[in-house]
Amino acid sequence: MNLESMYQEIILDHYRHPQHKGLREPYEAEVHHVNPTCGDEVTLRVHLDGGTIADVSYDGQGCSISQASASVMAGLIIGKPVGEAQHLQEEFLALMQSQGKVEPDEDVLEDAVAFAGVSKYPARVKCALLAWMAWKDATAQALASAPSMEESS
Amino acid sequence: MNLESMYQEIILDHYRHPQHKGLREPYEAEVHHVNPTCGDEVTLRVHLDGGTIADVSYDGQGCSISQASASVMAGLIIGKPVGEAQHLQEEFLALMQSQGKVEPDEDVLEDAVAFAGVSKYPARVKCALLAWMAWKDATAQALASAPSMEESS
Amino acid sequence: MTLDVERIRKDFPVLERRVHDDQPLVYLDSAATSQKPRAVLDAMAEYYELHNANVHRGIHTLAEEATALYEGARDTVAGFINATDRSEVVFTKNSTEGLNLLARTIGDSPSGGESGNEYGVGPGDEICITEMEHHSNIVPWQLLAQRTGATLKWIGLTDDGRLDLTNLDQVINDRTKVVAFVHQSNILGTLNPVEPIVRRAREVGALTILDASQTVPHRPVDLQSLDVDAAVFTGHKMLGPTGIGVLWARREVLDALPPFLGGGEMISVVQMEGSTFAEPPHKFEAGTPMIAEAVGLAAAVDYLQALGMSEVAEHEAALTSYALDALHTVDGLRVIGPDTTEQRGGAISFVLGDLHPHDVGQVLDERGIAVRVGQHCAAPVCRRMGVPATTRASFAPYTSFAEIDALVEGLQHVRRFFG
Amino acid sequence: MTLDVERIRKDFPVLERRVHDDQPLVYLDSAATSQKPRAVLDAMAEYYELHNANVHRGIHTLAEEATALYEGARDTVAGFINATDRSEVVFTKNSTEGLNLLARTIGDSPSGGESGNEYGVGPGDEICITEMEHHSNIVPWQLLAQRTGATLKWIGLTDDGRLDLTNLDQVINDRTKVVAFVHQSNILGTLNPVEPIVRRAREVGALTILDASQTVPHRPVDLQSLDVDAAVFTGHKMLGPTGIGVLWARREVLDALPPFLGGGEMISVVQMEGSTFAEPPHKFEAGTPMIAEAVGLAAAVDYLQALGMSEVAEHEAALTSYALDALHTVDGLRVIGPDTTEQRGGAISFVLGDLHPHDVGQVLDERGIAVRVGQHCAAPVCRRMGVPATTRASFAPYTSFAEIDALVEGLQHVRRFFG
Ligand SMILES: Cc1ncc(COP(=O)(O)O)c(C=O)c1O
Ligand SMILES: Cc1ncc(COP(=O)(O)O)c(C=O)c1O
Repeated sequence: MNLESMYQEIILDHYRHPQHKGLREPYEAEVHHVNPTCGDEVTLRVHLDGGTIADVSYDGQGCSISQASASVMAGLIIGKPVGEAQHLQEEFLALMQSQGKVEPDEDVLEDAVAFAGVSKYPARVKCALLAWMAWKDATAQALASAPSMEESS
Repeated sequence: MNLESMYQEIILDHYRHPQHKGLREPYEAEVHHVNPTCGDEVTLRVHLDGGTIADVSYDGQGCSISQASASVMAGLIIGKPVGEAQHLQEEFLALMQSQGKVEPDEDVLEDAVAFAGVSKYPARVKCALLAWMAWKDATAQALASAPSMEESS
Repeated sequence: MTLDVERIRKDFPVLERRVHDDQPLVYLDSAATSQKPRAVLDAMAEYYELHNANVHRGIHTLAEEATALYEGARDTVAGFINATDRSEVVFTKNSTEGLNLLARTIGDSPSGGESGNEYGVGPGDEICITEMEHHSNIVPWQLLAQRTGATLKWIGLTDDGRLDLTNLDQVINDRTKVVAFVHQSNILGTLNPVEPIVRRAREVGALTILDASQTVPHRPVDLQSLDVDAAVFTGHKMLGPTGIGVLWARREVLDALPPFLGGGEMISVVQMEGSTFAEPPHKFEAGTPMIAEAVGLAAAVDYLQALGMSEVAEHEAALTSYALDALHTVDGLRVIGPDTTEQRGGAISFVLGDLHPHDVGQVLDERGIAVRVGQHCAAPVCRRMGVPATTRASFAPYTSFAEIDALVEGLQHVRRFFG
Repeated sequence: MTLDVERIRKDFPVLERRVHDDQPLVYLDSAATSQKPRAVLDAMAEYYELHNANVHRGIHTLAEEATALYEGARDTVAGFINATDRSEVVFTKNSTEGLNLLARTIGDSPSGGESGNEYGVGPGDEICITEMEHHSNIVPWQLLAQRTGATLKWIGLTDDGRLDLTNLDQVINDRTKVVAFVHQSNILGTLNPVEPIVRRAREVGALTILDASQTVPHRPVDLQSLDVDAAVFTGHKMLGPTGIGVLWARREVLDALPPFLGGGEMISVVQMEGSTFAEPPHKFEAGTPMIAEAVGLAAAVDYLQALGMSEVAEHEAALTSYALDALHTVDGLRVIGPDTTEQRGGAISFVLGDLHPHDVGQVLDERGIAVRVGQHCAAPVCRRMGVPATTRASFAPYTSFAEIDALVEGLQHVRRFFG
């Protein structure tokens, strides 16, 4: 059944037990992103430490997909170099836009491969991307406010 | 053939040889009416003399129906009491709105009965009415500017 | 006489549709858009296959036929809402355009007496709406306020999703120039009392505008007797096509407002130096109109009138009553909006425990059940009711009691699915 | 490859129509509105019968299908006109709305540098149009000038109905903020040179707007290479349905202009106190869009592309050449507009002696021949050319040479009829 390809056990797990949730200090940039049609929201902070994503903290409300995606994302990119995290974001975006036609690389995306099924549901793709887009935005702001970090990334 | 019910010989005659055409003095009111889709225009003057339509003079351009209608109208109402002319205008309007379903009264409308066929062509009804509406408007203005006449009409 | 829903359903081709693993479609999203009976589709196809031409401008046979059909549609609509005169019916592309037409032309009218328009607004003037408006009846007024310096006020909501009229006399006051409010909320289902609001607006001389998008399709609406100055509704929610809506306004209002869009059809004399305009309704219908759509809308009105609007209202009231009872059997379900059948229509919003409506809707869809989830273009209502979003089931003349049973079973399944 | 007109005609149901005493329809009024191929009618019927739902707001199957069809239509149109990006394609209800959208939002933008919008106009600024515009590209600018205090200027015409560009550098000058002009005149058939006008407008930094209503349906149009900033066209003239048009504009223009209509779909966050807006194109698509119409328009584009736009242009050029020659055989006939095949399209206006076009059209109609008579929503052109009105024959891919023969015979008959 299709539905289970979207609601993978791993997604429901992250939804029920979100990781890295809550807003933490310190941070260089905070953003607030929304999905206007469904009311999903996320507030997200990025803390960079010399070219590394030292912390990603977030809070918000939304459906299982958007909540689980934030949780998976945080687990995946915290501690990674900015460049690598950006690469992950691009990979995830590509997966989400693939309409189920791309075989995701588990070595790269780890738990995030569970979202492959979501890409077949266009209306839900936005949910899965909400936190990632917020992170991208926040990171760009953090880098802009501390240009020296960009060089070291 | 339908078309000949519209283009009665009498209409084509008035079109080729319009009567009472040209703008004359004296007059109490002058109006300019147009039919915006087709560019028909008429400038029309009314001269009242103690409750009588002493003169209706006009100039303009337009199709055979609008030109013939002005000519027929002028012949019909010049010299008539205002009240009677107003009654004729209403009769003609009713005929035009009848969609060919009313038998016109030749004793009242005289030559204007020839327009009965036009009432089956909605887009041409405006043409037939152009001069009549201008006359109605001008007469109302003339009456308003000389209230004493209204009483005597 | 009650509606023969089984017979009615046969008129709607899409109701034969099967989705996913051959699930019959259970369409409970009619407040978003209604389905169309074959009579509407046939009327439009016939227009295109036999009569298609541009209107008002031609004297050839097709042009005359198309014009007669288009203007005939205006007569049909005028009769349906009991307009005083056909010239009070302006075709728009949807409700949203009608509301913006009003807000824009009110904004173009210099406010105050002498210079012209009695309907203009400016600094110090107030516009009053309600907290349960669709975004289409909020944003145009926000933009108008921004452009003119007028102030936007609103009537708040009670906890059960009704208008809080306790401070009506303060919210609508001597500064109020426009009162625009929804007849029935698309998210809460609340049917609002028109009379006290119009009475108060009349006292202070404000223009009254009714968003009737959710009532005209579902119950008899006599705009003359409601005594508002203007109203809008939209074709696609009333069994008609997309791309057409109606703005109705009293003739003197249409006469006084300046034109909205300029172009073909709305003019009298055009010179490069300046132009004069046609009389209403054409004054407000610039450009080639939605001809086939007007024909389709008239067919929808004919279809609704053949059913009988009182019968439609009765059927939907029965569905609503049945649905409210049935939904209460679902564990953890909370209705957002009036929880009784009084003064409400057939659009029921709810939340299911702390499950997000997106998840609820997704699992229902897998069983063929189409409901709407989200904020329903009424974000302030969600904020006011303290929910991020809702799931909404909404009805139409073709909705069956069996479909409500399917919804309730579906919701039980949702609960199990997310354990 | 030339078009197989006989085969094409079979795709258009209305061409089987007979009028009056069983006369076959000779439809020569495609510049007013085109006829629709069965593929377009089928696409819309299929939408309503299988997929109808409101777009963007739902997650149920029908809503996803409808959204995919609607957004897919945007992709199709973007490809057809070679837009840089799909977000540059805004669906409107017709060309007229697109032009008004631009004029209104330009009017909302405070003019001059710091406070905001580079596209705003005010007193001292000029807007330049031409004397051969359709009323839809005149009146919006007159109204804008009235609202803002800007001045309207125009490029005049030569006696043979072409733009008189001799004083281009004066008419478009440092004060000019907007240059809006028609690609092909609907009344004269003149095809205007885009390049010199755009070059001059760029020199002075003016925004360029092209009314492509009469070219997009008839020849290949690559808006990127024409290098204008914005353009409009309308579905019903390009084998598509009524009720839909397209505004294309460069993304940075759409980004800079404020929203036009407020409502559902065009927002980001709505609070009672104020709202933020979506990105283009949705920023300019308030309310439920013309969904079925977008689907129909995409089918029309597919149909045109299958014919090949170069082939369409070739066919219409051949018709035009044939028609000009044939019309010259009619005694007393005078072509209004370019009397040669150079830089002109398939819309030919003429007068017949001193017969009024109304009479000409009426007698032709009786023989089944549909032409347009009147001022064609271009009154200033009639005034300039010294005629009260014209008779116009206009072509489309389904127009046959035999229809032009029928027209010429018909005109001979008209002469006899009025003696
Ligand atoms: C050149 C031109 N511009 C604009 C328009 C207006 O198109 P619409 O009436 O579809 O808005 C037309 C046709 O009517 C036209 O021919
Ligand atoms: C109450 C209400 N008002 C306005 C609208 C806007 O209608 P449309 O989107 O057709 O313009 C809707 C529906 O979307 C509605 O439910």
